[in-house]
Amino acid sequence: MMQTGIRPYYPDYSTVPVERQINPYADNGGSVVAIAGKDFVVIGADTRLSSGFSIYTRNQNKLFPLSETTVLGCSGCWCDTLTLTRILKSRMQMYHQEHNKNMSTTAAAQMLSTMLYYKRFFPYYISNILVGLDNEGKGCVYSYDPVGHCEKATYRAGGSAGALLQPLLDNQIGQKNLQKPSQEDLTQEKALSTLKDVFISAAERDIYTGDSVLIKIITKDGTKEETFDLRRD
Amino acid sequence: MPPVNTDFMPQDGSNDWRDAAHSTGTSIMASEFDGGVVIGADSRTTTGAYIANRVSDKLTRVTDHIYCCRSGSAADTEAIADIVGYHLNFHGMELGEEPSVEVGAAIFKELCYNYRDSLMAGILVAGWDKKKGGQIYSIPIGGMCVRQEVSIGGSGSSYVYGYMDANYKPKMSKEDCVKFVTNTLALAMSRDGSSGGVIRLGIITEEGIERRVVLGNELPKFYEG
Amino acid sequence: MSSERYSFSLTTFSPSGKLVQIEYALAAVAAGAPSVGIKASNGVVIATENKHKSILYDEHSVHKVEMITKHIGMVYSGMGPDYRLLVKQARKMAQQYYLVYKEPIPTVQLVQRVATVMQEYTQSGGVRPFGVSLLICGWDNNRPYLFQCDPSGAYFAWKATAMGKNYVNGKTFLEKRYSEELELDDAVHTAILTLKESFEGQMTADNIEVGICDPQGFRRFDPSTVKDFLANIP
Amino acid sequence: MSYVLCPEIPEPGFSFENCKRNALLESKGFTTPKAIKTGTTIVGIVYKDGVILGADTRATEDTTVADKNCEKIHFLAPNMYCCGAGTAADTEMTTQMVAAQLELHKLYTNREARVATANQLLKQYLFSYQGYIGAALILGGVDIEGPHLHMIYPHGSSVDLPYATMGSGSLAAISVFELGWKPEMGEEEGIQLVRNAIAAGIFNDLGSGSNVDVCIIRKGVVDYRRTYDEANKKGVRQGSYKFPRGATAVLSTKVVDVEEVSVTPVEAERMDVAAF
Amino acid sequence: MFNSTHSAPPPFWSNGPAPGAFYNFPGTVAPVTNPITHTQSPVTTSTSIVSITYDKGVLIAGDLLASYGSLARYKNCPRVIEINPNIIMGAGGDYADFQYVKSFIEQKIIDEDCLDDGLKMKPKSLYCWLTRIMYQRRSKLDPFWNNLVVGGIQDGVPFLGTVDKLGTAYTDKVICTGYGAHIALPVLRDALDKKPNLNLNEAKQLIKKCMEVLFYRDARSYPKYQLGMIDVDEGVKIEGPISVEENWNIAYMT
Amino acid sequence: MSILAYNGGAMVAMKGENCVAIAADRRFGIQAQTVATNFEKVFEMGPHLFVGLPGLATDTQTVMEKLRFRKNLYELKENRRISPKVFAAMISNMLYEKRFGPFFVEPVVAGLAPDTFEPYICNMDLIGCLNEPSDFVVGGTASAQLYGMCESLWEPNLAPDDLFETISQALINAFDRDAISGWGATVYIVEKDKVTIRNLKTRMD
Repeated sequence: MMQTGIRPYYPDYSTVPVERQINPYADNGGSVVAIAGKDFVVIGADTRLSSGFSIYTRNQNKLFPLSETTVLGCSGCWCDTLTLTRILKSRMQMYHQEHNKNMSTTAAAQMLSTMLYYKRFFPYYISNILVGLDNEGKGCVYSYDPVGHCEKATYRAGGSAGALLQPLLDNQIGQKNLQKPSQEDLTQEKALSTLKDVFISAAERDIYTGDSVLIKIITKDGTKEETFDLRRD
Repeated sequence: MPPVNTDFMPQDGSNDWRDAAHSTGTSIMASEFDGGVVIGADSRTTTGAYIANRVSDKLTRVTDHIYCCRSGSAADTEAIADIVGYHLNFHGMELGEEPSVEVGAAIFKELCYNYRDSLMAGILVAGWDKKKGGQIYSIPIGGMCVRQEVSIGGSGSSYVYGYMDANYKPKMSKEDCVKFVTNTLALAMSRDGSSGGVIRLGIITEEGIERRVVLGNELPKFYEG
Repeated sequence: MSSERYSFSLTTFSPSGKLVQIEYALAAVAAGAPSVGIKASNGVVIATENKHKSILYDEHSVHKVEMITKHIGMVYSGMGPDYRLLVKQARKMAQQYYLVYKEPIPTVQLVQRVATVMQEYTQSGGVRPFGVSLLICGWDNNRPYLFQCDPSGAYFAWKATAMGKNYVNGKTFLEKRYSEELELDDAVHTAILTLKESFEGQMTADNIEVGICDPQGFRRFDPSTVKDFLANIP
Repeated sequence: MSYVLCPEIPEPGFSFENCKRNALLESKGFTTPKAIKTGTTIVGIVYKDGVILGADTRATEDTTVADKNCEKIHFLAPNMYCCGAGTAADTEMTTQMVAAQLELHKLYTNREARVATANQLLKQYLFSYQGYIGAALILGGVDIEGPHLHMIYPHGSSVDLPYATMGSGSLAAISVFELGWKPEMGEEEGIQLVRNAIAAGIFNDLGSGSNVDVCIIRKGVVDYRRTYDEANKKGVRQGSYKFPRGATAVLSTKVVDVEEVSVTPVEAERMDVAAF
Repeated sequence: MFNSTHSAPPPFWSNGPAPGAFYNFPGTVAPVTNPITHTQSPVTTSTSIVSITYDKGVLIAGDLLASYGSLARYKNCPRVIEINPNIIMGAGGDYADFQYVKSFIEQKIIDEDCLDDGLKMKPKSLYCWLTRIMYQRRSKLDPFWNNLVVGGIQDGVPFLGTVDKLGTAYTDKVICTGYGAHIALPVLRDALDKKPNLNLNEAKQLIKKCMEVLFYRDARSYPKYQLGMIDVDEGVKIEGPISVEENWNIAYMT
Repeated sequence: MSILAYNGGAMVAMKGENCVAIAADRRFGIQAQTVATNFEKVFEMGPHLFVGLPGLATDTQTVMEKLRFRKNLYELKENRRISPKVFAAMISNMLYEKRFGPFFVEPVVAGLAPDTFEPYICNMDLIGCLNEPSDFVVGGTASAQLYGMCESLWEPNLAPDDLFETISQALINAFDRDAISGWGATVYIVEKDKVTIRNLKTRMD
């Protein structure tokens, strides 16, 4: 039956301190979009760190370069992200010291999957997208769920505006549902302009996406960085 | 809407203002003196730990000679005071003279008692009438009613019972009584987080009410340790 | 007020098939102060006689010409108290319409609803028909409207009409004077002249009331405006 | 009886027909969806000549923006406006209902409505629903007694203040007022202060956003500046997303021609009143 | 097959889904409630911390009150402290946890002094170290119920960072915790937007205004506060108690 | 799981140049099971007036009947076509009447005004909070996806045929990313002189 007589909540009349069950997780928002081409991959993440209805900071980098050809984008619970990326970097460094070479993107992708599954029953509450150039120099995008399920794709949107943007990438990049899909390869300019446009749409409708976008463009001759302003409300 | 605490909200106590009800928190007091009563209240209403109104007036007129000090839910106490005001207005016309303080208190009690499980209101009814002079009736949550020479209420009162008991003297002069009420409230406001702001005073005698305000920075100071 | 309400209707058919209560109601209307309404090309005017039995009356405190909404006005002939009840219900129905449709109520819709109310009082137990006929003027759908509601619940759309005492002469006077191209100002003059036909004594701004409805909506003339119109009547 | 003839005159008050069914569904684990909330920053101040109200224009469905330019300053009477925060439908419908009641009240009394009347109508209505109607309102207006500003909470309490802020952005806005408000402020200065308070809410609170609406009410004059400051514009997209015709696969097409079937308005003919 | 009895069709196998119903993966519908080893709750708490960087340093302010629920119990509890000549720290939340955190930081400073290698811990390393500790305690579901704000000079450049009880850490030019995040932050951000590089005096004025507004609107605040300052040239200074200037004239206007 | 997701469904309406478009999927399902793929969710309420009622299927049909009843009475009594704006107000009032026991539908209205043929679209939450944007409105379980699609694809003053392509692509790509809506789509393009109804070829999985 409908709860009748719900007592409104008067904290100041419960003078004795109130016991609160701690929730180990927090949703700090943010979105990540990654698009891969023949010989490049672009990844962008918004720089707004928020909690509840307030903004912690407008300028938080959520893209973590793991090696020259690999970058990880994270959004979700920021305390988990800080911890996961630190462990990842140390693992990459140990690998470098043991093998005297950088870990390849595919190796890093597999490692991340195992690291996430390692905490299967107290997961890192993060939506990860790992991008890089694979051994043949082709762009690749790996997306993960919080417990390590890994999927390889050419484009992916994740984080709080993931649901908004994924169908858009399907249509514009994946050319889905078009009778005459364009055959030619995706150019770097098109990928970049699409990425910026989708973030504009995300900032319109998702309250956790905004302020600005940090974009990294990875090609065989290294990583270029770009920023791009969004709405600040 | 009933309090719905969206779970993604950080639990660091700084978000309780979103769904807490508007409460008068409060330190209220009334004290008899030779010739009438002095009533006083702080001026802070809160939603959670956020101060919704830092200069609110909790001394509410019911008739020219009967006032009430409100504590508890702001909505409940405002509604009750309006209803009692209406009844006393009506009663006054039938009587052809001002209603007595006791009748006012009785109507407050009727409402607070009959709706005791859906109200959160602690009210002090104070006033002057020519039959019994200055009177104070305390009607706490639950709806009982008892006459008192001096009475305090609201969340801030628990900190100043000692001071009140130690310093109350019957048949005080008007200015002594004002001083006594001001000190008591200032002490309560300094210790209770839900009370603060300015002290609003009312001195009700045969001539009616004289209102005063003691500003926040002019409150009497005590031990600040 | 504890009397048990009559369950049977006081308005019943006579052997000849008439509802006499309604006849009597119409008679009460015909005995009432005269009112007139004229629909001009760019507006509608309604006017009524508002005589006071003694000079002690404070003329301009109680009005017969009433606003129902910004674009609809009403006047009556017959019994004042009945009128006030219908005004109250009409105003409420207009507001309820706006709450549901967010559009001002079309005049014809208000008239139908008022007529329905009046009809209910001819077919319900323990009540008598209203002793008033209403003149309802309005501007909507980019055109003026003038309607009459009778105690029977019947309503008619008029170009011009008169009711109350001496309405027959009033109507014949209007039939002679009315033309499709009449402008609002001329219509006001005609209305006042129609009232003048059966007016005993000196017509002043204190003993008649005039209201007009034009694209800007309905408003009641204040006494000074009525005085101006009276001034240039021959 | 008249409800059958013209059903749009609703039975008075709310209908609770579906409550039993909805409770059953809820017990089966299907949560009732949340109505659109206006995260909202609404403010009001009293200044030299009257009151100035301000509001943002974002309505949110949890964390998605449902309406980017919704109107939160509602008309109550020619001399009175009311900003609403909380459940969007509640603020809209409550203010409309009271606006209708004030209009009727004005017709009866032939006087301009008073702010205190609207305040009492609103607070008693909300109190009777014990907070279940989630409308938090800032009511501002100028009547015969001068300018008034009231804050009304969903549970039915109301406060009369020289400046007030409500909604999820109210804390951001109150700091602007506490530091900037002065008694007897000039109009331009007042408008700027209101604009800054709303901007503080828009940029710091995720529940508020888009534009600033301002409404200045003076004795007999209302200046409602919808979109007074378009604080946020949509980014300019680089690509064009127009599809070539024939891009979408179609199974079947049916064209219904709508000839000019305009309804000829029939004159309201005379009722058949042979008997009279 | 689809029986139309009024109640939902009984699930075919004990924990499988009814036909058409989604299989509810554990952990998605209700978070797995792992055994609650020991959960914490704040007892004596202090309220907001307000901090801002200016051209040559960092200011951190916090009032002197420790509240026991709504009782303003202890009115002389400093919570802006000097860690070493490069670092100052402010803390909000549970005061007992803060005292324990303070003690193990001081122990670390002592150990560092014993090394006597002339190196002094810098703010960023303390900030990083504290983040790891807070996260570790959060992962044991036994958190330090605090917001720690670390300010200092990192290689000649003002540094300001914060970490909360979950281990969420970030740096910014202006940081406020608790009610300060809702009330003081908008004021400071607006000032910074207008003038990105504030000098000491402007920063002090801003802090003064924020503490005034916080006293007006936060029911757990107190009109006496400490102002910690760390400056490239003048080093560390913890001023206090500073009184808030109160203006209650609007009491005459309602 | 929200009651609005019991049957699934997606709906979108857009404004074009002197025309409006409204499109909906055709699935009827009980939670994850698809039962029918020809379920009408958009109903014609006038030559230039359409209403879509995504949400709980039983309420979709009940509310449609109640609306048609009130609309017919209105048109008979007032002797004129109901305008979309007034129709929207009527729905909003009807839903708010059930404030504490609501119908689980989130109506989407699209139409041209009967006299000026001015395009009008709007949507409402389940208790009738009206939202009248100038670009597009979305409804149903794929509303997040639809917001993302429409926010990028829509541009002002699209001709009827371009509007058709835009709304179709927005709807199909959106409900392809939603497990419980899709299985075919119907698109109505409403212009002054004609209404074009097209069924789209989509994935049926």
